[in-house]
Amino acid sequence: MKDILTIIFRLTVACLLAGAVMGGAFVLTNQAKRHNAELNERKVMLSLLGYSSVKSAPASLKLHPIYRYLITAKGGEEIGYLLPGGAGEAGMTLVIIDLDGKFVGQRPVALSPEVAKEETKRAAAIQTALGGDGKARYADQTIVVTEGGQRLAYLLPGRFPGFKTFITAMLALNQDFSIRGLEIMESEEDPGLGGEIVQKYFKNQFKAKTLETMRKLGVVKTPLPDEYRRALEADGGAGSGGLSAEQVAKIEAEYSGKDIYALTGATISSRSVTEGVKAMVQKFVYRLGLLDQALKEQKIAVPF
Amino acid sequence: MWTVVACLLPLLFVSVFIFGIQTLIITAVSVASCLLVEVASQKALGRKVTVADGSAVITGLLIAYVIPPGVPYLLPVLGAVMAIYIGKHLLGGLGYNIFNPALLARAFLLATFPVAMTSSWLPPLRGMSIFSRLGRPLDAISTATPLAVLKTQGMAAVSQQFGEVPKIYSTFFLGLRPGAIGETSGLLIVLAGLYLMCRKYITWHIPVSVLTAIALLTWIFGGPDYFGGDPLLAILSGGALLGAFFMANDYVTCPTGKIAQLIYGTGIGALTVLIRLKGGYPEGICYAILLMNPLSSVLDDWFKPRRFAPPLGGVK
Amino acid sequence: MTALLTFPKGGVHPPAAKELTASLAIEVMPVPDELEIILGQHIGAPCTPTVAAKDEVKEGQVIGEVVKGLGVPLHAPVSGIVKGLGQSAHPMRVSVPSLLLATNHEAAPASYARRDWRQFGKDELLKMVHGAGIIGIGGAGFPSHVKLNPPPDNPVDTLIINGAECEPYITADHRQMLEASAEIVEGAQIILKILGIENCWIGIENNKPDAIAAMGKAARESSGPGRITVAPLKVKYPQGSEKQLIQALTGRKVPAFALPSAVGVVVHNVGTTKAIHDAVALGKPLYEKVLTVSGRGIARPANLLVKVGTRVSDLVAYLGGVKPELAKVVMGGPMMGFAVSTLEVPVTKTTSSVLFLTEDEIDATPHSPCIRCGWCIEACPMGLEPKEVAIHVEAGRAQDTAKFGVFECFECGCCAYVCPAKRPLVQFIRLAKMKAKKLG
Amino acid sequence: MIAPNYRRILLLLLCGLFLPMAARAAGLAAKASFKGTNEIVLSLANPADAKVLGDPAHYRVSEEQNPDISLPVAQALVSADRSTVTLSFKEPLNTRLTHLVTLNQGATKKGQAPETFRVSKSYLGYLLSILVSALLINNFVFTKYLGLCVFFGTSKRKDTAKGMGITFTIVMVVSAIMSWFFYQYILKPYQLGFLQVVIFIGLVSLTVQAVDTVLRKVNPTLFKAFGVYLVLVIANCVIIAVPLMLADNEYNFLESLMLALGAGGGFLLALYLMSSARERMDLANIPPTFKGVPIAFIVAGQFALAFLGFSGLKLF
Amino acid sequence: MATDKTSLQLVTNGILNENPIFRLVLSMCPAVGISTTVMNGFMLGVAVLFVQVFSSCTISLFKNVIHPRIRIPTYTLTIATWVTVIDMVLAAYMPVAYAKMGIFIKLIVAFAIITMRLEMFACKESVTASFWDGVGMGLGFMFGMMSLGLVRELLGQGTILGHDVLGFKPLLFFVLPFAGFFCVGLMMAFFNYIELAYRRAKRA
Repeated sequence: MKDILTIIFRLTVACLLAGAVMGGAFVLTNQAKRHNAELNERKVMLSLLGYSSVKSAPASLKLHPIYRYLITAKGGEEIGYLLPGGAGEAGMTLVIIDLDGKFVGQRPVALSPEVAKEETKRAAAIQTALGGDGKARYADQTIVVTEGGQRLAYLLPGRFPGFKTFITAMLALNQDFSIRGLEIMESEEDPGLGGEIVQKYFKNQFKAKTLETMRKLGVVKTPLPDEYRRALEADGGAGSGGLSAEQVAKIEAEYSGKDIYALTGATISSRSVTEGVKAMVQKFVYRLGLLDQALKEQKIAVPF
Repeated sequence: MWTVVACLLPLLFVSVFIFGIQTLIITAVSVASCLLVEVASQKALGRKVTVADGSAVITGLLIAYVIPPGVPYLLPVLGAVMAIYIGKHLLGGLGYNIFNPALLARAFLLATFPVAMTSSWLPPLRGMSIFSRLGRPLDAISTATPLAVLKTQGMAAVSQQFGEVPKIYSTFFLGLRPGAIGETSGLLIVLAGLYLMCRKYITWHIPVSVLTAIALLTWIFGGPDYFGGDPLLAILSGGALLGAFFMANDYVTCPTGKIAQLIYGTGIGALTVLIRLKGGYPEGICYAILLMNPLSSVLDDWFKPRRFAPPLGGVK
Repeated sequence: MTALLTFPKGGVHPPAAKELTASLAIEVMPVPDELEIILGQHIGAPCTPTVAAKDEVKEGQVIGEVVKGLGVPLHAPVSGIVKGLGQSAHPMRVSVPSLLLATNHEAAPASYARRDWRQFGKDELLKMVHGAGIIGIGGAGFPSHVKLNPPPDNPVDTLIINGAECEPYITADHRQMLEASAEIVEGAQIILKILGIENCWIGIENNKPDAIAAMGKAARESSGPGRITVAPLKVKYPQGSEKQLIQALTGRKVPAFALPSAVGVVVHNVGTTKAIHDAVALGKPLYEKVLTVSGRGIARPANLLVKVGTRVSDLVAYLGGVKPELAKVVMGGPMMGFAVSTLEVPVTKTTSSVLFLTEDEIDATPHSPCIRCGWCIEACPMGLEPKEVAIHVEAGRAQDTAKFGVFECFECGCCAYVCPAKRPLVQFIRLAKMKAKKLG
Repeated sequence: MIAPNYRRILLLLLCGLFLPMAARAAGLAAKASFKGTNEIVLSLANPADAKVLGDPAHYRVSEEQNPDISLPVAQALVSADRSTVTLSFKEPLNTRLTHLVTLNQGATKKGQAPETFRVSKSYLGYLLSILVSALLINNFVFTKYLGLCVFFGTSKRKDTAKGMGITFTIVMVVSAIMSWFFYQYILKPYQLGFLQVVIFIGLVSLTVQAVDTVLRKVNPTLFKAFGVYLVLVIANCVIIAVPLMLADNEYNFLESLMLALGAGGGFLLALYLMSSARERMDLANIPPTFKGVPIAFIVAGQFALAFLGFSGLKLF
Repeated sequence: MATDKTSLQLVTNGILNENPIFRLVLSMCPAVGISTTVMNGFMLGVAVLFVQVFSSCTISLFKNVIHPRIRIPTYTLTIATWVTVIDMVLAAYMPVAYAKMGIFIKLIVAFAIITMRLEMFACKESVTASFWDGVGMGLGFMFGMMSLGLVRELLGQGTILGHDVLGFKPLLFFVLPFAGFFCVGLMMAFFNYIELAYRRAKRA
């Protein structure tokens, strides 16, 4: 009996010690983890917008996230957009639009955009704002980029099915909804085949495609022309690949109306990405149109 | 074994007329490198050199028969190393390999050179000289196999490219379509297979069960509706015939018992259809055979031959 | 006749090659000057000589007795003088003890008078069979009186006379069935009487229609006990193997490691049946043997009646010598027999043939690794896996082969015959048996 | 003693290959289902006006996640008995997502509430696809490279492999379920995610201890057979990887069960195949430098090559 | 009982004689799964090194307090604790490398090598000896992972530590995940070969 008690006692002490060590490490690292993750995300976003360590982003550049929620209310489903601004300086606004695109209402949400980055707190604040009028489910997030108060671009994180599993990507659109850049964040495509979607010569093909082109963008299986490939790989970085920046721009412009050249041997992956990007753009444009209309009609002040 | 070689050769000659002299070169490279690797590995491992038994030649021929004829010459050489050295001699030499060496080589090449292995198909010459393709850049003439077209673009595109049913049957049966050497002429494969059967080198169990399973399952699941698939097309397209007659039947890697063989063949057929319809590759028989290979000793273990009579008092 | 009877699983069809001797009547070979009589002719303990050197013996006189254990006595094949004990070459073992006998050519041959065997009882008949030194001369060499006296807990209801003679080349039984059909039938009746049963089958492969006809005629004409039926069998090797023959004729399967009596059957070879007839009806002991000397390597193939103890070299001399193409001398059939390295091997009671084979008739290509084609499994009439045994033996794991049933193998050689890699599977199995026995 | 059970397991495995297809067939009986990628078939409980049904304007179709974006219906085809309607779309649908179809007859029939159909691939099929995926497509040993130490350690003999595989599967399922409960009801609500590793490994040890105690009492023979493997189970990465994956993917209870079963079964399968291959290799003349573990790795690599055949396989 | 080996011997023992990967054939999952680059090998090596050293020291420190009947659970708890700590640190400060190694960091908890060293060595020896033994084992693991990574990265991508060395990509095969099996098998055989040759030379 005494033996067992000793064991229990020592095990408890050991567990407590271990718990303390882990808890301490958690407290110490968690903040850093979040911070680093944010930094990383911001870096990707900026590079998509065309900024790098060489060409740093101007101070007037601001990123405004819009969080989209699905709201199950009595009358059916509605869409809620959580926007910065509107109600007050520190607060945010939930703009509710019904499925047919009609404005339903707006609610002030007591939440600062900084705190809104934490999903749990954001969800709680929205639920409070809605009261008993419905239940909100987080859908996705888009980011409006402004420079000096003017809309510059949009950043769309997205996820779509690839050849094997899902592909996570981030898409940057210009103000006119032409594509500014595409970054593949995560994918598990076959190395050497579909895995090549992360290569510049593939993903840069989407650059500068206009909304019109996007709507009927297809995939062709003809080989990628050599000069186009070089231009794509140069990626605006002048001088590389023996092409000057002007030449690159010229070639890219020349091909901007064309379909996407599929990766050799990975037509399915290529098509998945194309379809995924297309769907992302179309949905976003449709939704932003409705949202902008609502904002304008209701005269809701937003920082973008 | 030389009989099997002889049965495989007509296919090569026909393919030269269909695709050009390219196929002959790639086959020669493949066979030569297999022979070389065989000699080298047997020398290196201090074994008796037995190239004369023809097994390396068969492997060489089969490697060349299952890869696209337009691939760079390095590929069959590397395939030979994988097949003969890693796949066969490291495991103890002839008779001890667990996987079919030629198919192992193909799977290896497909993983290592995905682009070359999926896009170096040659279209039939249709009246051009058999030498006309020498020295021409490949991507200018490469094309897709019917199964790849079917997978990526659907049946309508296949009909458009290769002809309508039933004309497409005869086209495929005679081999006038892009594909590996061994996939082309169904007619010759069937003839060679029947010859081997008559000579009792192979039995009907594996080929029949493989093809039946492929046809049946394609018929049920392969079409837009249930029971709407085209079983004949499924057998004639791709490497189903070569696989059923020459690969699945490989003595070393297939089970010996008849019941085991039937299950094994059915398994190959089912996996082939599964990969073709649901998988990531247009053609599944290569992987289907590889996947069933390790099962063959298990199946043999489960379906042991019936002893004449057990000893009185039961087996201890 | 619709389908011919046969056993269902396995078996092979080697070229019969019986045409060399099938039409040649049995000729009596002159007695050579010296005989070498191996003391251990049968399964069981070898005989102990009852004569000493320089003793004079008469034809048919007992010269060896089994002191302890299972066995039958040995008789002098000819009259002559015992030269002494020697060592003889033996087809299976390296050398075995034997008696040397110098023939006395002047002595009159023994004569035997016919007697009415029907008057004797079972025990007397058995004693006669034992005393005449009868063993299964088809090849096994199992003392016949033991077979004829099955244990009481397994009642026997059927006698099978084995005239299948499925091994290629051999025609000794064939000729005996033609030339001594009445004696064989009578022998079968003797056995039926000893066993106290009625039912008897004579199984003959269908490639010997004349033998089937002759035996059928003899069986119909015979008077006396028993129902004797001649059954034509499908030509398939090893039809003449005891277990396969029993299955073909009765559908019964003899369990592994058991005797035919376990399923109520007794099997005797036609040669043995003839010998039993001679022993019982004439009182003549077993010291002569009909054998086939054949193959394309001998000048004159023949069916010979020879004395037990005759050397192969004497046979060769009598038949005009060997041809230069000779490659291999085999005692017994080509499937199950043993190659001999010397011609100084004496004929024993169980020798059914001596074959002189040329290069064409044997395949001397070296064997290659097993490719697991499974043909041996197809061919094995016992449902075993010869390839696994061979692979295990090659890997030095002979002790593990018992689970593949090596001890059920009777070495018919079907597996080796069909093996495309020419692997000596029977040798592998013999090795496996030896090692597994030693270690198990 | 247990051999016949294994035969049954294999048959089940083979059936497993066909079951998904059968499950798809079962989906046809549902109220609404996909047909191909461009059509949705609705089965109506009570026949309605063909004119209303045939008008695309009465339908609103959207993905469940994106209810605000309605997908234009190109054509609505009503069957003769008015019990089914086939909606066709210009753009292919993403059939992996659940779709909502709302039929609004309100315009003509007053008082009739809009009828909503949920269109999705069958849940049973989804569960099965998790199982088959863990079992074959993403086999933990051959395509995820987990559990290798134990895999190579216990695959020398078939009996050991069987014992290990079965013990492992049992412990796997029990501990995964416990882990799932712990994660869903304790770790997640209280934000103790960082304790995952400790809790999961603790639960595994607990399960092992429990199985040990129960087996010892209930079935000593079985304990003798499997007891030795219990300790090894803890040192197997798969056993801790599965709970971690459950936590990462937020699987529900049934899905977790399927994943655990698949992982365990996949490990058993891999072990069994490998052990039969290694028993065969025992008899082979393997070069001395490769004897033992190196050759086992090479063979495992060949297995992995064969398992590449499953890559990209999508059952549903 | 205290070991009479010096710290250097303890370290080299882990790297050579009892190399966890090539000799003891333990912790093979990452050796196959993520040994595609030198950097991966190094990162996981560092993680294992830390876990091994910390766990060894902890157990060695508390060896007199640990009740023998709860020995194994205590080891598990210790390892799990340190793995969690390392996991959190890496996730916080090296998110990119952490993402590459995926689940393998957490799986260190199931590495047989660590438990084995605790059971065989740390629970009997002094803290210093355990420290050096832990360092040796960790370095041995790191060495194994890095040499595998070197071969695979050089032959697969033509680079070393991300720097282009060959200027071309010899064979994609080596960076493919499943090729890990072949690489480990061939490298083991290679080391066996060296050892056999060495022994033969010594005897001659």
